[in-house]
Amino acid sequence: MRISNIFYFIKQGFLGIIRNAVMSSASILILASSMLVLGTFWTVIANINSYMDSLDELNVILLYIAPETDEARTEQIGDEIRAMDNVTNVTFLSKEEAWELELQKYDETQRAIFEQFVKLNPLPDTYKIEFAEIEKSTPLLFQLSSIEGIDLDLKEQGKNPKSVIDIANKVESFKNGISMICVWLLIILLVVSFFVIMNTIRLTVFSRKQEIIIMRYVGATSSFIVAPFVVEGIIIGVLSSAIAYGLQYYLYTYVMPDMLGNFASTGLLPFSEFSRILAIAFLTVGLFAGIVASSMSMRKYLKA
Amino acid sequence: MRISNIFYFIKQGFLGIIRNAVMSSASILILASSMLVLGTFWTVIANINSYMDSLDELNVILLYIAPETDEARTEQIGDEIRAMDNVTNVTFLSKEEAWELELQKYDETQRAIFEQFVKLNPLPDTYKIEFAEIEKSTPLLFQLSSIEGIDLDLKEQGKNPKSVIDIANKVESFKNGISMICVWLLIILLVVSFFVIMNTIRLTVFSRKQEIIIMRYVGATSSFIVAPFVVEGIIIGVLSSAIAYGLQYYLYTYVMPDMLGNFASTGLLPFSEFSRILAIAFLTVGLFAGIVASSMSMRKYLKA
Amino acid sequence: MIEFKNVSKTYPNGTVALRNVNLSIADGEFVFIVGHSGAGKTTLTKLLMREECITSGSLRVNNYRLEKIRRSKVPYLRREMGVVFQDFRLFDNMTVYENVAFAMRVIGESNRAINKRVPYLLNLVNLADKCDRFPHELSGGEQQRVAFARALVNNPKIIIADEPTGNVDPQMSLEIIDLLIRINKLDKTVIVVTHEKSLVDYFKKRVVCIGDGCIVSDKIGGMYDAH
Amino acid sequence: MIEFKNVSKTYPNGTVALRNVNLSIADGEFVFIVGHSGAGKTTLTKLLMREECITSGSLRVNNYRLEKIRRSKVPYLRREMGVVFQDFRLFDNMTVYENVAFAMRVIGESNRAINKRVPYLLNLVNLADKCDRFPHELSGGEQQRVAFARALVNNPKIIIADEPTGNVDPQMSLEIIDLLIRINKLDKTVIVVTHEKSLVDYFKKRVVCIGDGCIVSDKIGGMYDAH
Ligand SMILES: Nc1ncnc2c1ncn2[C@@H]1O[C@H](COP(=O)(O)OP(=O)(O)OP(=O)(O)O)[C@@H](O)[C@H]1O
Ligand SMILES: Nc1ncnc2c1ncn2[C@@H]1O[C@H](COP(=O)(O)OP(=O)(O)OP(=O)(O)O)[C@@H](O)[C@H]1O
Ligand SMILES: [Mg+2]
Ligand SMILES: [Mg+2]
Repeated sequence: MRISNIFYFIKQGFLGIIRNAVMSSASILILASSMLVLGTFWTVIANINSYMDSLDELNVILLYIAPETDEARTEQIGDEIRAMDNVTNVTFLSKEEAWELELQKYDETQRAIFEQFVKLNPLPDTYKIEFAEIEKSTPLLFQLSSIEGIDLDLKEQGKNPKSVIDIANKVESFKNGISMICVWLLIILLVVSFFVIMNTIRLTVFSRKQEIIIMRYVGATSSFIVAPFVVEGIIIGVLSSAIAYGLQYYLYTYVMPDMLGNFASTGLLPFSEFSRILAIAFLTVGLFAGIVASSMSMRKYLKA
Repeated sequence: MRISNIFYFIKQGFLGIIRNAVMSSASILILASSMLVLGTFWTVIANINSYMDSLDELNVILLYIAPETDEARTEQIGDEIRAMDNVTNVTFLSKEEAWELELQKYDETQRAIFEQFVKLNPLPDTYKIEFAEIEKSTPLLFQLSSIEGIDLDLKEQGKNPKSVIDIANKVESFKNGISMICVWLLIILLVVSFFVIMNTIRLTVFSRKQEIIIMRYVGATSSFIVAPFVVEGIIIGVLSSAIAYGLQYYLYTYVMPDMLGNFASTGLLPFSEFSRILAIAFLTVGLFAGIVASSMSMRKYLKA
Repeated sequence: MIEFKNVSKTYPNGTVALRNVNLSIADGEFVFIVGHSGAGKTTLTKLLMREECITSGSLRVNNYRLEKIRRSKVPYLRREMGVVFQDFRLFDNMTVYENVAFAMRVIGESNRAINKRVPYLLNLVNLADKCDRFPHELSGGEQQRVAFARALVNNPKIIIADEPTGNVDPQMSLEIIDLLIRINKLDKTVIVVTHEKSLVDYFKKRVVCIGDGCIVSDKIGGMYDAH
Repeated sequence: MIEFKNVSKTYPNGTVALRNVNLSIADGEFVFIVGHSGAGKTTLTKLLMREECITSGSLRVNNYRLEKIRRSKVPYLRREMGVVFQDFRLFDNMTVYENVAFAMRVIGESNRAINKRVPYLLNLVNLADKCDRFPHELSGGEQQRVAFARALVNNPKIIIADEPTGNVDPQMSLEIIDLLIRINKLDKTVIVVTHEKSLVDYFKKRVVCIGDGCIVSDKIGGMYDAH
């Protein structure tokens, strides 16, 4: 293939875009829209996941040691807990530390009010137990209840971890469900987008089949015919990715925070988290669609 | 307009679809895909919302009455609580009822184990307080703490409602965030879909502009030219909605449950919940796209 | 009644296709329009059917004043004339029969009238056996004849034919012009754009010769290169 | 060297366009192909460039045996001939210049060669001043001449012209055929499909007459209706 041909193909590709302005711009806009939907989805999923991670403190049970338990037994209890299935981390908190931790959950004014009602440190020595799988929390809970030397007056203790776990269980299953839905929606969207893109490009090629057929009649080889279309495909792909990327940036940075209101105040991930992956993804989709789809849909007109 | 003309338009509409098979089927498929994405989204959102509603039992605080409080004071406490802001419902549970309620949260075997450890009913008389807005739960909590005659040994009591509310707060804000995201994604999708559909139909019309122009040359009025295209639009719209509806049904009933695995076992809403709304929505989108989009994009060729 | 008064036509790219044309064609006349390639003959017919608007001057066709006709009236102007286009302009996705029937359908004719008249015309142009073909399945001359049948089907008052014999054999050419002359006898105006010297010379009708956008001669009983 | 041996062509819809055609055209010959509309003349040229495949018989063009040519070889077959199509087949979205240049581009000519040869040919067909126009901005005859220039630009061994004079005035027709005869003198094979009786009669070349798909006469120095 000659150099002059290559320049010719590039020029022809650009001319093709300009001269078939309606078709080209429709393709570019459809491609960009599809990418935008995918991108928005992606960023939303990433934000949901990151938010969900912040819910992880649910995997914690506080176990209060009965006041009459001596130090040796307390330590022994710690070891017993550590040996239990599903337990990942056990921290001992003295009465004072436990109270401090508790108070930290409140802001200044709340703490002032709270302390007013609760004059004395009401907490005993405590074990903070972190565990891995929320699904297996109920067995763990009963194992813990059977330990001797903990505050056996289970009336509130039992209530406490149980209800936390109850909710944690729900949240966890909800979290899994959402992730699953998101992933599947993303896959469906991806398939549909590709489908839409393929069809759009097929339409573009279809609208120019006359041109392709005439090329054959004046003795053009298949590769000669396909080349300018591939260049066009590349241009379309690159342009659409650029447009999609720009819009995505704008949407994410300026529009999304307003849209989400309250939720966003907990802080969206910065756009830079996605910039690289989105750029790569958009370019891949764009180029794939532009090149593969256009050369594939031409094939049948090359038979004439 | 003559009857023979109407029949002619209908026939012409069908013929148009058949003769421009590539364009028509591309339009139909793109339309149907867009609808399918919207429909899937819709069903997913509806399911998420219904699931979220099941998390509503978080808006509950249990308040334990101190053992030494007498009946008159207990009732008075009930009235005090009822008078509080944000409180929607207050139920008195005797020691026994409270214990019963507590035990109901466990299944048979769990209950057996649990009862083994907790020989006596450890709960006091209890007020079950339901409240409306989780955002205002902290003030409520402190108001409640100040009531005289409740189990002032706040060490566990305070802990208990606080931590529940903590989580409930999180879940609530999460829930709002998700709903917000979903609604906005739905809007974006809707806009993008319409955009894609408009463009597709514009392409279809564009590929037949020669035909439209020739019609003008043989003396056809604009309405005469547009009519068969409108019929075609209707056919395309109806066919796409039918396809989208069928696929949606299949997807929802057979594919989604598998996809969602665990989450779905908590039970997806039955498809019949959506059938009417989806049918109406699909038909509206289909007809709108078919009719409005095609006659709009023809306008410029009618000037020749 | 067709009347060009000082008509000029300049295309958007600056080409002056017609300049100061004055020409009047009475009802029932038969006119050949000749001239070299690119002289402006097709442009003249395009102005008549308002495919293009005139740039200056005034143009009357029957009761329509084309310099100020409203767009919604254009279809009715076009129904007054039957046009055979130089590039045929058939509907690619309609059969021969439908192509001709369509012109009747457009003006609201009943199915009955259509089913009677279309076969008659296809017979006239010798295409009765090819009525179910699509244009791309026809030879060049056959396509031209379909265009011819379509132009005649509504029995218009004015018939404009741009090279109606460009793709048919001499025998068929003669027959086509003969047919046009017979139609002309029914008091229709006939305008034929042609390059075929032999035809023009043979029929001895009015000949308008255009050269470079101007009328260079206009003679009754003229010859192709009489100027 | 073109050789039809018992060639028949039946279109998918059942039309028998050619039956048992035997025809051989030596290198450097000049042949008029005449015949009534729908006789099969265009079909014959379509077979030569393998736009259509022959149904039976055998067909040789130079060193290609068209009944068994591979698809990838077809472009090279087509480069051996320059074809003026009856319906022009210009690229709507390329200018006149590009339309002609494209045919050179296709066979890998350098920009230099293209820039030299294209203007020369546009001059030859009198279109130098319209080289930047798009086909729809040209008159019928001008489009035909663009097609003509494109057919000649690669200096092919065989030139096939389907009604190259159908849309041009008599003067231009004579010039075009004259040009073809001059090209023929450079030892090129020239095949001209035409309806123009006067041209055929005037030039006294070999005339092959086709009627209903069969060759009905084949005479050197023949006349249009000599049979
Ligand atoms: N759409 C257009 N835009 C610009 N110029 C045009 C357009 N159509 C025609 N022309 C130019 O106007 C002039 C007259 O064109 P027209 O088609 O009227 O010629 P004609 O007499 O019909 O020629 P022919 O016999 O070759 O058909 C030509 O020079 C042509 O190039
Ligand atoms: N693609 C096709 N499919 C079916 N039939 C066809 C096709 N092309 C041509 N025909 C038929 O084959 C016959 C010969 O056609 P051809 O185009 O070869 O005629 P021609 O001699 O070139 O006529 P003209 O002088 O009118 O151009 C005609 O009857 C025509 O209707
Ligand atoms: Mg013309
Ligand atoms: Mg032919």
